[in-house]
Amino acid sequence: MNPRWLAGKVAASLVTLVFVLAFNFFLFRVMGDPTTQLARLPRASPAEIEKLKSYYGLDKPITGQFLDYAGDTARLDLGISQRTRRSVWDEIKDAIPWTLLLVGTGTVLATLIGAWLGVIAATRRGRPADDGLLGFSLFTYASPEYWIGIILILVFAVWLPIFPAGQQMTPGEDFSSWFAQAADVAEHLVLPATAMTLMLLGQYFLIMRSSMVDVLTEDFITVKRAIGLPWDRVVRQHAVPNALLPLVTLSAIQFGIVAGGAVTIETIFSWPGLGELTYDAINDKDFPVLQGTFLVFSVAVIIANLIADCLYFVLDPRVQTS
Amino acid sequence: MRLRTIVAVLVAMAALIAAITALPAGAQDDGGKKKVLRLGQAQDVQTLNPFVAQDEENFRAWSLNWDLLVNFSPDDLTPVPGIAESWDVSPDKKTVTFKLIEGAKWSDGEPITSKDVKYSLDKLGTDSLIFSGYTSNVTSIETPDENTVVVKTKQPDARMIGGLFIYMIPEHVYGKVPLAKLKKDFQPPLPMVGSGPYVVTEFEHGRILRMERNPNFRGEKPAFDEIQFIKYGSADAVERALRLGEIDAIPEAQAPSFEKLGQADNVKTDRAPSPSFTQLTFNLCSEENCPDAKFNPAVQDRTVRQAIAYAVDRERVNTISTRGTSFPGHGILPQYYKSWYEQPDDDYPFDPDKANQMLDDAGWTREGDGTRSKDGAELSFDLFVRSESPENIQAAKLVAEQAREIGVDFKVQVVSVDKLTEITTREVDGKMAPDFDTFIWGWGGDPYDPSALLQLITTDQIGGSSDAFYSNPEYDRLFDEQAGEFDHAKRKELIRQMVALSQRDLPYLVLTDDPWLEAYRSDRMTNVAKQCPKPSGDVLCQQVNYAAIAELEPGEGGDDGGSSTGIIAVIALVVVAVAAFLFVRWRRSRGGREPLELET
Amino acid sequence: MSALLEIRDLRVTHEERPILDGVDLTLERGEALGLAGESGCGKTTTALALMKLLPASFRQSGTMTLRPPDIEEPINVERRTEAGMQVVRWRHVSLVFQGAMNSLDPVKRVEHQVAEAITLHERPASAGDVRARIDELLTTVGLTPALGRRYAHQLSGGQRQRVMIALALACRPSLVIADEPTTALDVVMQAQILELLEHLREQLGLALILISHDLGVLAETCDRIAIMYAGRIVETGPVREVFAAPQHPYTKRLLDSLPVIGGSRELAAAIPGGPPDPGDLPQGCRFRPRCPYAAEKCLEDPALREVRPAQAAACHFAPWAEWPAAHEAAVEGAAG
Amino acid sequence: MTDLRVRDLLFDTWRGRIGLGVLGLFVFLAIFGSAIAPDNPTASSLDVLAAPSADHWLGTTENGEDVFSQLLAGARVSIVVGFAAAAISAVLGATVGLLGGYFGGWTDRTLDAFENWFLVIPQIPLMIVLARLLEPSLTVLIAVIGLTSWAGTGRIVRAQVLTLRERAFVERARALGASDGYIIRTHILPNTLPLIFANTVLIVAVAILSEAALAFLGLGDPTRISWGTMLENAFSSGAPSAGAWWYVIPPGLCITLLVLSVSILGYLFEEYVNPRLREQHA
Repeated sequence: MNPRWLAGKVAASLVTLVFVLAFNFFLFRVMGDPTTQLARLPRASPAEIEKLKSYYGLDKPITGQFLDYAGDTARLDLGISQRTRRSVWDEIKDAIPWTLLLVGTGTVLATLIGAWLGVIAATRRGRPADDGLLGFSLFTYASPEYWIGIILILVFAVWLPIFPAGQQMTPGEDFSSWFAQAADVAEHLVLPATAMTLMLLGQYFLIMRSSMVDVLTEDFITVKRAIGLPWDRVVRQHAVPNALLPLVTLSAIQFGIVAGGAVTIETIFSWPGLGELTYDAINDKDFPVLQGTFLVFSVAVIIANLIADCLYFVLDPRVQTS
Repeated sequence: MRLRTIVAVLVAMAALIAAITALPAGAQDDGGKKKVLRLGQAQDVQTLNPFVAQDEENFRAWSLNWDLLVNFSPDDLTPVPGIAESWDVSPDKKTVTFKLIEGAKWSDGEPITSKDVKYSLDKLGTDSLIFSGYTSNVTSIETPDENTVVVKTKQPDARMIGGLFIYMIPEHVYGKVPLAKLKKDFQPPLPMVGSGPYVVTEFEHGRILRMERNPNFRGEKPAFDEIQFIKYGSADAVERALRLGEIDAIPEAQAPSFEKLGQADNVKTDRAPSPSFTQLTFNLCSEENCPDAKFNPAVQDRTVRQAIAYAVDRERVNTISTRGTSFPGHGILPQYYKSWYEQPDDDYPFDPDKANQMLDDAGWTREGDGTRSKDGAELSFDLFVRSESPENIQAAKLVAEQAREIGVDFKVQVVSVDKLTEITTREVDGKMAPDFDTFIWGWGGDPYDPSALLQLITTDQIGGSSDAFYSNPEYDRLFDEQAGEFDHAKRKELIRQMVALSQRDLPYLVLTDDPWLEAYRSDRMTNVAKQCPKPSGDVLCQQVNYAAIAELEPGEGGDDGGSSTGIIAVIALVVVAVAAFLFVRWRRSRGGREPLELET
Repeated sequence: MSALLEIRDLRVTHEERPILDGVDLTLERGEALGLAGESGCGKTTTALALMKLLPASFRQSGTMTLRPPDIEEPINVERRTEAGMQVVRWRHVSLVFQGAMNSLDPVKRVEHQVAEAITLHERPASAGDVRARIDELLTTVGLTPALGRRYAHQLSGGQRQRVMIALALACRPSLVIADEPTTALDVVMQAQILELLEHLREQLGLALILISHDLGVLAETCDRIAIMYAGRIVETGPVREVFAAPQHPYTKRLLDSLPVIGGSRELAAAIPGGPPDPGDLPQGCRFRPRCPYAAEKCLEDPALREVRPAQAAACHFAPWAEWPAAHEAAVEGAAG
Repeated sequence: MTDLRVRDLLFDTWRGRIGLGVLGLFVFLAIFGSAIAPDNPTASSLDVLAAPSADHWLGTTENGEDVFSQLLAGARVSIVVGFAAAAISAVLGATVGLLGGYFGGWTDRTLDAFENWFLVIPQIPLMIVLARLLEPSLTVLIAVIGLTSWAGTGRIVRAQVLTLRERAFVERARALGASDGYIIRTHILPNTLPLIFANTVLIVAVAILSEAALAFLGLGDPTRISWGTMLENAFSSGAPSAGAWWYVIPPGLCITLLVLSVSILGYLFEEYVNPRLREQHA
């Protein structure tokens, strides 16, 4: 990989990161009154507030405060949760793997299934299979993901109770082995991951379909058929790799949407990830946690964009050399 | 694709399924021997640190983990020995001497001494969020020896016996930690050293709180080896878990589904009064106390309030807003306080005619079905209610609906908790300036001593907890007098007079007394009794006494069959799909090659 | 010895509209045939129909028989199934497409794409064999083997077209169809590519169908030429004869529009109007509305018939001894 | 580009007709929904979570309110928030895009960086944070959604303005000494308006979904019925476990249909504005 190109991308990401930090700082220190959040006492006396202000460095000039904040953030000191009195970073650290599991499963499945369906539809353009898939994906695209989640609960946990409706593993269960626990988690993952997949599927499908339709009209596809390559291999080995490129960019852009979906889907399935943490923080006005999860979501999007750039770089030789 | 590869893949997947289906069975064998009481809850403890915690759920764990200096009797809630075995009140009633139980030990084997008591009263009593205030009258705490604690108060304070709701925590654990840390992010080390029948041994926020037997518990050994508080995602999920038998009891069931829950197999529900109520609050702040308050002055017309009280059918409010799970209110002292409660004389039974008559007589005239008015003043009030409580919103709508019948107009305004807090605690120039006519919210009190609730409408509390801003010197005097009265009968009479005063003046119209709603598996728990207080209290003796839970016996009911039908179905489906796919590919690659040329 | 390729009565329709309407063509082994005509007259369609590469919405009929020298049985293309065509394509007939720009997969290396064609039709002994073949092919078309490591976008237009030719030769076919191989290239490059094709044909004994709208290109390279108009062949014959004495007014007009080397730089007037819409063909001779010599007779469909030795034309008035001066206005009157 | 063609697009294609029909129905409900509702949508009764019947066509809520009436009344919030927020976003996006694209240089670079960063920040979490910091109300919802969803429009408008700026008629106007304001008003804006409009229609869909999501998370206007709050109430009152599909399915379906109809119209306008897309679809 071209080091200069990479350095440029990383630098751009860092600039965005500073922006995000500044914004986060502004939002919580300036817009939300920090003292009420910090004290959280119904009626703290002015002296107490002064004490708190100096304790948290709020009596310093704003630039100093920002530098303090940036420094603390760099050291992963995101403050203390008002609810649990644990460090916000500990809370986030515990939640991240669960969110990664859910979001990762959802994204991978949505990409694979979306791409696969997109290929099916594009190669059957205008036929009933295409129309059906198009309708289905538009519907999932337009429907709220948490609603789909609730319907999944209704169908697969209430009417046909084959899947657990919430949480990441059976509460209170003592697992005899790592494997039993993994199986239990997998079972709990089915419905939320399905909801996440359905939420993303429509977009991925639509993009893959139109990208495939474009690619299939390219000359080289005819050339590949002309050399005697069977149609399914033309599609698999040449059309799909080309059509996948826009999908990569999409998955990065999607990440912001994924973050939103994580909040609602984790909420309805009580999935103990960043989303539920955010939801709990909303309800309890636990601003340090809210600030922390918001920061993590933003950073995740920046990183996702960077990864997508790199992935695009690996996948598309045209970017590598120009 | 070779046939051999296909077979290998299929065998591997079959093995995987076998392993998965076999394993949970193995897991169950392991856990079967321990007798575990599983309690499900939708909200769990946020932190166990008693200095900063402020959630009700904490008491469920704390009350099993720790003792009070003076515990409550599960029979009638009256004071019984806790950490203190006996107590003695001096003739001037300003000194109470506690004798501690001899030889009592913390769960880690350290002796429980007077130093622990002094530390708890001192520190928790002043520096914690929810235990402060109880020792406001205390001037000194002395520990002449390991087993004696002498508490001196400014004035006689009856709360010293049965009203000191402060847990006794081990000084040798907490005393070493700087106060700043305790008030910030301290997490008590596990097992959480205590004196109750169970101590917390595991706490995973969002998942489980596990309590195991305290080896040094001085009482009888409880039947269950372990108590688990299991956190579910929603109240709904908790109830489903109970129906499925994943848990044995629910300490806090939901009003809307309560009746239905009781109809499930092997599920019993229990409803008991609790020390809390939901009230319609009137803004009675005087010009002197609140020069900048904003409200419709008509709200301070006692006749109007009384008329409203007659017009509101509290029974109906209970039936509709809480599905009949609460109890219609009868004044500021809930029925829960059995040893103090007496039905007030002015109870305002539902009587809209009388209400209309009173308003007519007072000159509040009405045209047709309109709003009553007098000299340009209208009986039109804002009625604030917090958005997070559907029950309160419902109650507000019913109040408005019924008040309309007597020509009183309530404008129901649903606002967030913060907004409601803001308008009730507004200050201008250091003086309270509440900005409301009426609102609906609730209060909760302590298990035995009613002072906390009675205090809410004292003049002292304006600027503190008072949200009706009621001020009546007579009431204040009675409050102080009852607070220092150690004689039960005398105190009860004083309290009766206070309730009568508040019923006359109506700073609060108590709509409902709120209940404990509990549910449990009758096949998993036996020796279940209504107590705290007997025979009307709740079966788990919430927040009051560990005796009820310590006395429970495991039932015969089978363990939950934690089935994994779903995952097996999915895997089977995947296997079938993969097999079909592989088969098709194999067939295609192997046989039935298409002819190259068709015959014409 | 029979002909390498015989096309009889090839018809292609698209949504009921005739695109090709009874094309007959014969090609001897090693022969170079030029296929000329304005764009849209069916040249590319003929090539694609021969390889059965037309999209599913096109219907084709007629017989196409291929007799490659290295196999015994003739290949009846019209009877071949898709699987049957897959072994014919590239093994016996390969195509150099117009617009080499987009004829290579942009995300695969060039050599990979050549290797793909080779391994598809042969089972080479080793990867080394394939390598050697690729290097040889690239050298044959005048490229350094190192270029094989590149991606399409890293090559110049000429290099790309050479790669396409190398690709076309990869499976040693007996017939190569080159569809406008030099459009989009500059003049120097054009000449080089044509020279390469000429050279390879001689060297490898290939038969070549060269499709171009540019008669000049065909004149240099081909033995025989066929002129297409509106889905039909209107004239065919040896290049020399046809150029010297065109027997169809369309051919005549095409030749007239060629710039004369050394002559005036001014281009002769292009033929007014355009080819007819296949859905709305004129009655009779399809060139009639644009033909300066059209007459009443032209309302009947003229057949392609031998009008001079080895030279056939589809015109009622052929053979033309002399071309009278054109009078454009004749058209309307004839239409009646 | 004539109005006639827009009309053809709307009335003569089945997509246009369906989109317009469904949207029209919901707009009608937004205006008259509360009035034509069979019951008072907030009047509770003792029929709790009752299944659909002749009295309650879509059953009742956990408070015994009529689901069908709530559904009719709930259209208003979605429509109002959707359109108002999209309008804010359109004005913001258009302004930023126009200024950046037209003036270029530092103005553009600054605005572009600003835009980039808004595109990176995850939208729903940002809305959550803003909505939580402020007291929830309809105005706050509109402002929060509008202020966070303009960046995409800004990007598209900027690109369009960049090409317009170089076009002959703009150059000519500039050569004749026309002021920037005049050029933007008479040449740039009219030529970007269709694009802004098409994009805004798509943002309406996003705004409707955002409002529903915020309401579902308990950040909606507590005094108003919206489909999002209906779903929140249904979920938090345990309607799914009670099998109360009549309470769970209709609000989500309404959101979906409304979003679908708006999206269909949006795509239609987008195709109209961008003919390249039309060819692809054909």
